[in-house]
Amino acid sequence: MKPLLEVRDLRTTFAGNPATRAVDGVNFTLDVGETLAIVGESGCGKTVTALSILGLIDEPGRIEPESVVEFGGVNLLTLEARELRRIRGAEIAMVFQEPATSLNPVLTVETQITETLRAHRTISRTAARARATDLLELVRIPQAAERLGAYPHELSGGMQQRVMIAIALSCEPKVLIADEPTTALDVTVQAQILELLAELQGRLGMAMLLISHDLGVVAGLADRIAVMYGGQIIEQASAAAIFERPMHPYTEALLKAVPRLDRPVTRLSAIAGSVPNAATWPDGCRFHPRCPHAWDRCRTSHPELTPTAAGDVRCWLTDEPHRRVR
Amino acid sequence: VAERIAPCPDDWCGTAVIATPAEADVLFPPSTQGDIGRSIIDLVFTRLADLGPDLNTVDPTSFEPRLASSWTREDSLTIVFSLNPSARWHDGAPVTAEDVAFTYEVYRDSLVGSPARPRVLQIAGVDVRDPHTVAFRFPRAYLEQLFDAVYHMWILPKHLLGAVPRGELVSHPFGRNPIGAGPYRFVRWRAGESVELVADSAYFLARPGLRRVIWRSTGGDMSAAITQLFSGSVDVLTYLPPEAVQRTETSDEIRAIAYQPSTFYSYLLFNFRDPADPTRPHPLFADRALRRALAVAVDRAAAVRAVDGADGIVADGPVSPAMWIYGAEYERLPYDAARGRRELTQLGWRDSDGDGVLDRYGRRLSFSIIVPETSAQRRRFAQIIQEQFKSLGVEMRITELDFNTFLQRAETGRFDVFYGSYGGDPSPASISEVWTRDAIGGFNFGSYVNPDVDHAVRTALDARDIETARGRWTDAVSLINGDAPAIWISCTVPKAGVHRRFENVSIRGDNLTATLPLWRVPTARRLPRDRYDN
Amino acid sequence: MNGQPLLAVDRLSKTFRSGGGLFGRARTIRAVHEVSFAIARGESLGLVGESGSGKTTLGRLILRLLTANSGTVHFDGTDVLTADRRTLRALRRRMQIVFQDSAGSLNPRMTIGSAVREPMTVHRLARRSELDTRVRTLFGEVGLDPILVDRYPHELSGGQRQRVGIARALSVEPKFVVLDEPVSALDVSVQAQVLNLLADLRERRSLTYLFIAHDLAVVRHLADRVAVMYFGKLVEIAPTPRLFAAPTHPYTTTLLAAIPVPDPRRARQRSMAGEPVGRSAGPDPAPAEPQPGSQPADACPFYPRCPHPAKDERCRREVPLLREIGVGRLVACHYADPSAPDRPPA
Amino acid sequence: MHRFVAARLLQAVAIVFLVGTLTFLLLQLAPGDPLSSTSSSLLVPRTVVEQQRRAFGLDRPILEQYVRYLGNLARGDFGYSYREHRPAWHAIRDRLPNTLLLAAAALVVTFGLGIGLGVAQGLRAGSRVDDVLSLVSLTVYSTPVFWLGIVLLLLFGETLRWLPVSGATDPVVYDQLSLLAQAWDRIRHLTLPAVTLGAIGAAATARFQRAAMLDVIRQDFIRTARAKGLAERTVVLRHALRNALLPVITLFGLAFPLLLGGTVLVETVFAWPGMGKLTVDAIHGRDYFVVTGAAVLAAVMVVLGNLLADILYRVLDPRTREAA
Amino acid sequence: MSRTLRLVWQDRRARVGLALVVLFALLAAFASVVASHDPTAQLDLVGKQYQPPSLAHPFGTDFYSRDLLSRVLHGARISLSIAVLSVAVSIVLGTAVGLAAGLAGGLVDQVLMRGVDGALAMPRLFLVLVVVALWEDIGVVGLVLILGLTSWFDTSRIVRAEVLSVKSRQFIAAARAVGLGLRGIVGRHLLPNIAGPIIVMATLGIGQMILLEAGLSYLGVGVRPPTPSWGQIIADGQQVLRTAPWVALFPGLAIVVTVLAFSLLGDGVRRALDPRSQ
Ligand SMILES: Nc1ncnc2c1ncn2[C@@H]1O[C@H](COP(=O)(O)OP(=O)(O)OP(=O)(O)O)[C@@H](O)[C@H]1O
Ligand SMILES: Nc1ncnc2c1ncn2[C@@H]1O[C@H](COP(=O)(O)OP(=O)(O)OP(=O)(O)O)[C@@H](O)[C@H]1O
Ligand SMILES: [Mg+2]
Ligand SMILES: [Mg+2]
Repeated sequence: MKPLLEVRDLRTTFAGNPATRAVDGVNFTLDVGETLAIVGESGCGKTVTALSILGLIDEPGRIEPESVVEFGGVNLLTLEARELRRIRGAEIAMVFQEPATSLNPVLTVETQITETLRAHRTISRTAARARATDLLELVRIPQAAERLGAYPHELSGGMQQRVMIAIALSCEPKVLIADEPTTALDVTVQAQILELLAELQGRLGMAMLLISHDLGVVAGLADRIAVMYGGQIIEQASAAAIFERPMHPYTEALLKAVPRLDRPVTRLSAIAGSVPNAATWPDGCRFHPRCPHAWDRCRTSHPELTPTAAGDVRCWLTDEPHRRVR
Repeated sequence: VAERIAPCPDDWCGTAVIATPAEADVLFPPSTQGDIGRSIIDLVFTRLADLGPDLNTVDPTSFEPRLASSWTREDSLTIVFSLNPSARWHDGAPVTAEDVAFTYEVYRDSLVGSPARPRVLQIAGVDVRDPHTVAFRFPRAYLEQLFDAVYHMWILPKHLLGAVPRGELVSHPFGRNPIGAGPYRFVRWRAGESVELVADSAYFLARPGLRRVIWRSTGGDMSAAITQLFSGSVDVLTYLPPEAVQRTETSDEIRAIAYQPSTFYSYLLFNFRDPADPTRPHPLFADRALRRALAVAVDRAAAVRAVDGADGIVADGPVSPAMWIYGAEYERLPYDAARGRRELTQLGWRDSDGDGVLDRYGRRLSFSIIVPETSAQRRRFAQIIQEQFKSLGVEMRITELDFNTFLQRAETGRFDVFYGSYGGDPSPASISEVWTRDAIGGFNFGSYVNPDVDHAVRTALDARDIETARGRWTDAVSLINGDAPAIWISCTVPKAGVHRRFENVSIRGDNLTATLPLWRVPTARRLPRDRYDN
Repeated sequence: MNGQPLLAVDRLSKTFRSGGGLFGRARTIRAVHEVSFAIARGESLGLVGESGSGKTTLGRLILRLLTANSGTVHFDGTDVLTADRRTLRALRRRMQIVFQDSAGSLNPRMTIGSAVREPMTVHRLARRSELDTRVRTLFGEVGLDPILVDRYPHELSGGQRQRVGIARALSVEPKFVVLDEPVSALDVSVQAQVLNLLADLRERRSLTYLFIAHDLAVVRHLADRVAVMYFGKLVEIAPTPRLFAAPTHPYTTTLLAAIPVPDPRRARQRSMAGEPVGRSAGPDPAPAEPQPGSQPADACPFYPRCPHPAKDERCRREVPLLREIGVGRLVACHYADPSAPDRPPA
Repeated sequence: MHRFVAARLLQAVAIVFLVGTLTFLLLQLAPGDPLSSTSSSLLVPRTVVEQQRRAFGLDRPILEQYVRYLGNLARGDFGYSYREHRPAWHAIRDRLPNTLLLAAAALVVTFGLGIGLGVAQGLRAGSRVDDVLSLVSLTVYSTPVFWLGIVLLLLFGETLRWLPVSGATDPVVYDQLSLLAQAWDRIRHLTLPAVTLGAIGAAATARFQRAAMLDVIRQDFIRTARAKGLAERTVVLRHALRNALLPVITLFGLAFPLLLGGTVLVETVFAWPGMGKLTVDAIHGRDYFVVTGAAVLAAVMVVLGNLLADILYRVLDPRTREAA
Repeated sequence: MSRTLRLVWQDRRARVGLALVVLFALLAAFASVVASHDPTAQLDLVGKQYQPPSLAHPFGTDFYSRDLLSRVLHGARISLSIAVLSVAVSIVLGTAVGLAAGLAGGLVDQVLMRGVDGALAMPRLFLVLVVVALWEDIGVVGLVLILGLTSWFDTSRIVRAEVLSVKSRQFIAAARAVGLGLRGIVGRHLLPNIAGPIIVMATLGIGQMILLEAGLSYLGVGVRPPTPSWGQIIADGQQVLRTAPWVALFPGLAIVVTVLAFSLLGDGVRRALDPRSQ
């Protein structure tokens, strides 16, 4: 069966001196009802990937022409603006990282929900309003009907994010892209939102692209996980496989660096150095300056994403497993 | 856009739009001060009699009847006026002797505070003989009795103002909605914008030639006003600078009309008192020789030609061309820069430190002149004379002041040199208001005192025949000129710009509109605006 | 070394007025309300709570960077809040703070070298000639390359900037450091580096910490005891292992349960078991964050969100006070069970 | 909202009295007094002046004059115009409508043109058109307002003779025109001064609006709007413009002092019979209470303008509304 | 700071502005060398009145037969000095008041800012006009002082707002935490961080001040002749706009170009200081 959404060789650059190769050859697929999580540290290109799918890259950004985002058999990146608008919000919807800034501060919740509906469906004002109330109830906002008249600043962060989700769900999209939907929220609220997302996805049967920098956040939700580093996917596998048998040294280190409640350790294992700048990726493997296993080959030649039994990985260790330092 | 214009029905058509830089203050004759206000008042109100075109203040035959159809001298202290019985106020009421007596009371009332009050106080009393006869009594016999009796007062309607408390007259709404007995009726005053009059067809004397007169405020911007004059949106501009006068020579539409005879002269007045300490003489100008040296050194003719144009006239004393003594055989100081220079050297003024400015006993020949910034003409003269002095080694710093500050500095004696202008009054009696001991505290800002001058002026004022008076005035002026208490600069005749379609145009030196009722527009040359009625 | 705590905080309160000009009506926010606790020498106290609960305010009150409304703070026996200028200056040599926002806590117009140098000049801790060496030493100690001294803050990565903040705090050789969310703005990989550094420094310099964080897992690494703050009040204090093993206050329980575990199997188990993750079932009764003034003053502040089965009218009418329920364990809940057996973490 | 308006009105009254005091003080500190004023070469004798000085109470101690002045002001009495010999308020009242008309027309130019240009530029930021328009508006902004007025006057008034160059009406025919024709006459007279006065403001507004538009267009919620699949027109008009107008509203409040200052110059250039020209004349003529009256009235207008801006802001920006 | 300068220099429009500003400053400084005539010398009252531009007098001559090029050049000196000095006065005052209000807060802040509100409620030109017109013969120094004293209000507001925002930044708390006193905090941490907006305000303020001075001269209350300021020369030429348009044209152009230059420069500085534009 053909996947619902297929991203092939996605490359997005931002003009500058030197140009920033924010997303640099990303490939993945998303099947109906599936949840794919993209994780990675700040600046690795998660958000740009998500935006590129919907063609939301602004100047000075540019999606390279060879990139393909195939949805329902058409390449979204070559669609006309009007056609693309028909997909946005209706077929593929998006929930953003910062609910506080992603909602228009001067429009009521009602306007912001119903305008999506009215943009994609022929629906009367009253019907749209009724639907908006339903949506708010769906995302468990109490006294939904009254909240319709509220402005974003009158809502708490958690509620704002619920409104964002309601907007995204309004046209019952086939794909929901959630870009770090909980980073701006407190842990307790984060838990609520994550649970809500999981439940809604199950109920509505949509596919979800979940983006996060926090492995903990995606653990409970994702079917598959793609780990990004330096604008590329460096490892992709089922959730269980990633957590149990991480193949890429970076994935491994990331898992170890997170302080965990369930596994008390006296000393965290840190990854040396910091995430490099997207404008100046190092030659060879992009992780090599921080990798404990790196050898000459890693410094000079760039590994490809290689399929293995457990998943795909972008590391020369798959060729030369003996090089792994113990 | 549909207009709704009533056409002017008869021969007596024509509209004059007069551009004015400022607007009238108030249209209540005893209080009106500006030239603009006075030009309006002179049409709405009328005097008992008026001066003739030559502005002679001493010859009774040159006066023209207005409200008074005739007058007789009863004795040396009394003049009796017979009022024209057909004279009517614009509301229809007849003009009576009561109105005249009332007017006199108003003008002399300190609560009204009329600027003309000191002159009116020369009159001992006004008696109503009968409804159309009124007698003016004087405390002493002198030449200008008739002048003082008629010239300073425009007659006011007692039936409208008699009941108003004197203190409130000035601010009474009448002042913005006047009712007079003059050739023109007041129509409306749009604040800051325009004042409109219409000819009174029932006027008891010769019917005015123009149907409407409109004063239109063009703001203080002279070039804008000139633009409007030459572009035809106004008909009269009250003052034309020489550049614009030149332009009229080639203009088909506008010509320059002189104010004849001119009532003005301007002068650089020296302060005889030290501005820092008025009890002491001025460190420079108390010296008659220095004043004279400076006076002869100024090339006034060149300055006047530059500022006033080719027909500029150099003032030759405290006398304006309108005064009947103008041009008499009084002494004048010549222009002789070399002589000025020589005299300065003889007085010990030398440039000993090489800074370009003469000095003596460590004191530099340096002083400042105050000039009102409102007068473009005086500002220009000041700058030219400044340069002339500079070439002599005399430093004159120019201080431009707004008019009020300027006057205040003058009144309190805080100046070295004051650039004054005197005018409006066609009578030589005004000399006594400026150049005598009695005028100290008045307009003798420089505190100039010469007992001989005082004596000559007093005898001139008291003279009973013209020849004696002329002789005494000539003496006084010669004495003053010899002392050089001031450098007289210009008494050039000012010119107004007037549209060429008007006929029979003349302008009397003391008032723009004194002769305006005689102006006419021939039928053939009428513009659309001449055909509008009210 | 005596038995007296290094830092003793007693009934410390702070209210803010916000809004309102000359004529408008101001709102008061009780940011910190009657908070009392003590920190022993060499101890590290963790302070957790959600956003807006007053953690930062409390930290700043202790250093007297804000003026308290009431209460006392004693540092090594000295009354901090009433100290005169000279004493305060001396105190500030011994108490330091590291901020959450590493970019905002460094003057953008100052090189990081001078940022670290400045405290030493203020307190005249070194001669001019020695300053540079001292700065370099400090840089080395916090793991910064000394060649960076002339860089400006924006030319550094977040982790490096946070190290500069730490170096600046250490430059005056303090005894006590308030760490106000020092790692929450950092990427996980870098966060681990900084946490390790803080642990090392504490050991090397025998420092006392007040470690503020909203992430319980992070606190666990560095704190001997943990204090939980909710809505301006301390709701629970306990030694770290015991708190994680057996949280007693329902808020602490909620907090612990909400922390995502990077392990898919456990995560799934947990959510299927229907553990209290906030109020997972049914709609929220109230906005998730505490809203000042939205409830009666004498109610338990956690009342609206409390999942405790025993919650009742009393919680609405009576504010629970912090009471001792075990050795070194305090809790502010009417129904917290002191005898509950320590549970293993979920 | 009511509370807010009431509080602001109270503040406004305080400001107005402050301005009254300030001008009163300035005038007292300045040399001379109203009666040292005469506007012609015919001088008023000193005795008359002294007498009037007494009549108007100008010989009283300053404090007494001040208290009397404030008391009068509180009762809406602006004092007496020594030049026009009537209540200062009447002198002002006669000119006020003209200035309001001019200011209103200029505001329309300022914001109509300014916002339009600014939005257009903001959406095309960096393009050739944007560059040219930026330079043009910056040049206009750098031009002395009276100079601009003179240039327009020479061009449209004198050379092309399309429009009248002075006054608010044509006094020759105005009173005989039909209502419609009168309105047309007024519009023709209003055009040049309003454009002159408004152009500089429009340049400033355009610059501001462009920046605000650029600012908003980069915001997250615009991306959200695009992600919803909204038409570009909706994104610009509903989402971007509403937010980008907010900072410009502040400018609306700030525009009043600039505008009123500008009227002083523009009214002088075009002989517009308004308060600006009245004020200049009054200052020169030491017509004290017209000066203070005009200052107080200007302050009232500025304060009202600010209030209006604040209210507008509150209406357009729900974040600043009080939770009532 | 050097970074800011570099950014300014990289900005094409700012570079043009800077170049023009420097050019005018140089012309002003060396006016007496560049100009061929004494700006007040009346060369030939009768023969050389209102000469149109020619080789001998590139900008023509005025009523007094003075060389206009020399006058415009010397006018640059006067106009620029007045603008720069009065902006200096206003910036110093505004910064002082803004700092005081922002740092002290509470009643001091309220009182100062309400006072500023009042002053701002009066149109600036109006305020200056009242002061300048009523005081007699104030001279250039007086004019500078009055212009400066009546234009610091908005500066103080902006400085106050900046102070409030910078004050709440963490590095200020950090500086206090290490024991720095008020003076140290203001001098080392506060001022350098609000310098940007102040510099922008100063640069743009100079342009506005030139315009204000010209407006005053137009109304007849600015610099007194024969001192040539640009506004003064325009006011002179105003009278003969039709017959001798060059008199008012050149100083007018000088004003437009100079103010434009300062605006370009000020905008450039603003862009350079705005982190979002980087
Ligand atoms: N508009 C832009 N202009 C220039 N560079 C950009 C732009 N947007 C993103 N980038 C760069 O692209 C790279 C990837 O950014 P992206 O926002 O996708 O990261 P991310 O993984 O979402 O990080 P975070 O976790 O911080 O959200 C970064 O280096 C960023 O600096
Ligand atoms: N200067 C201030 N003026 C007014 N209110 C303030 C001020 N500082 C803090 N507050 C309020 O006091 C409360 C406590 O704030 P505080 O910053 O201490 O919380 P926090 O626990 O540190 O939160 P976070 O985790 O977001 O840093 C909040 O409601 C906050 O809005
Ligand atoms: Mg992102
Ligand atoms: Mg905090």
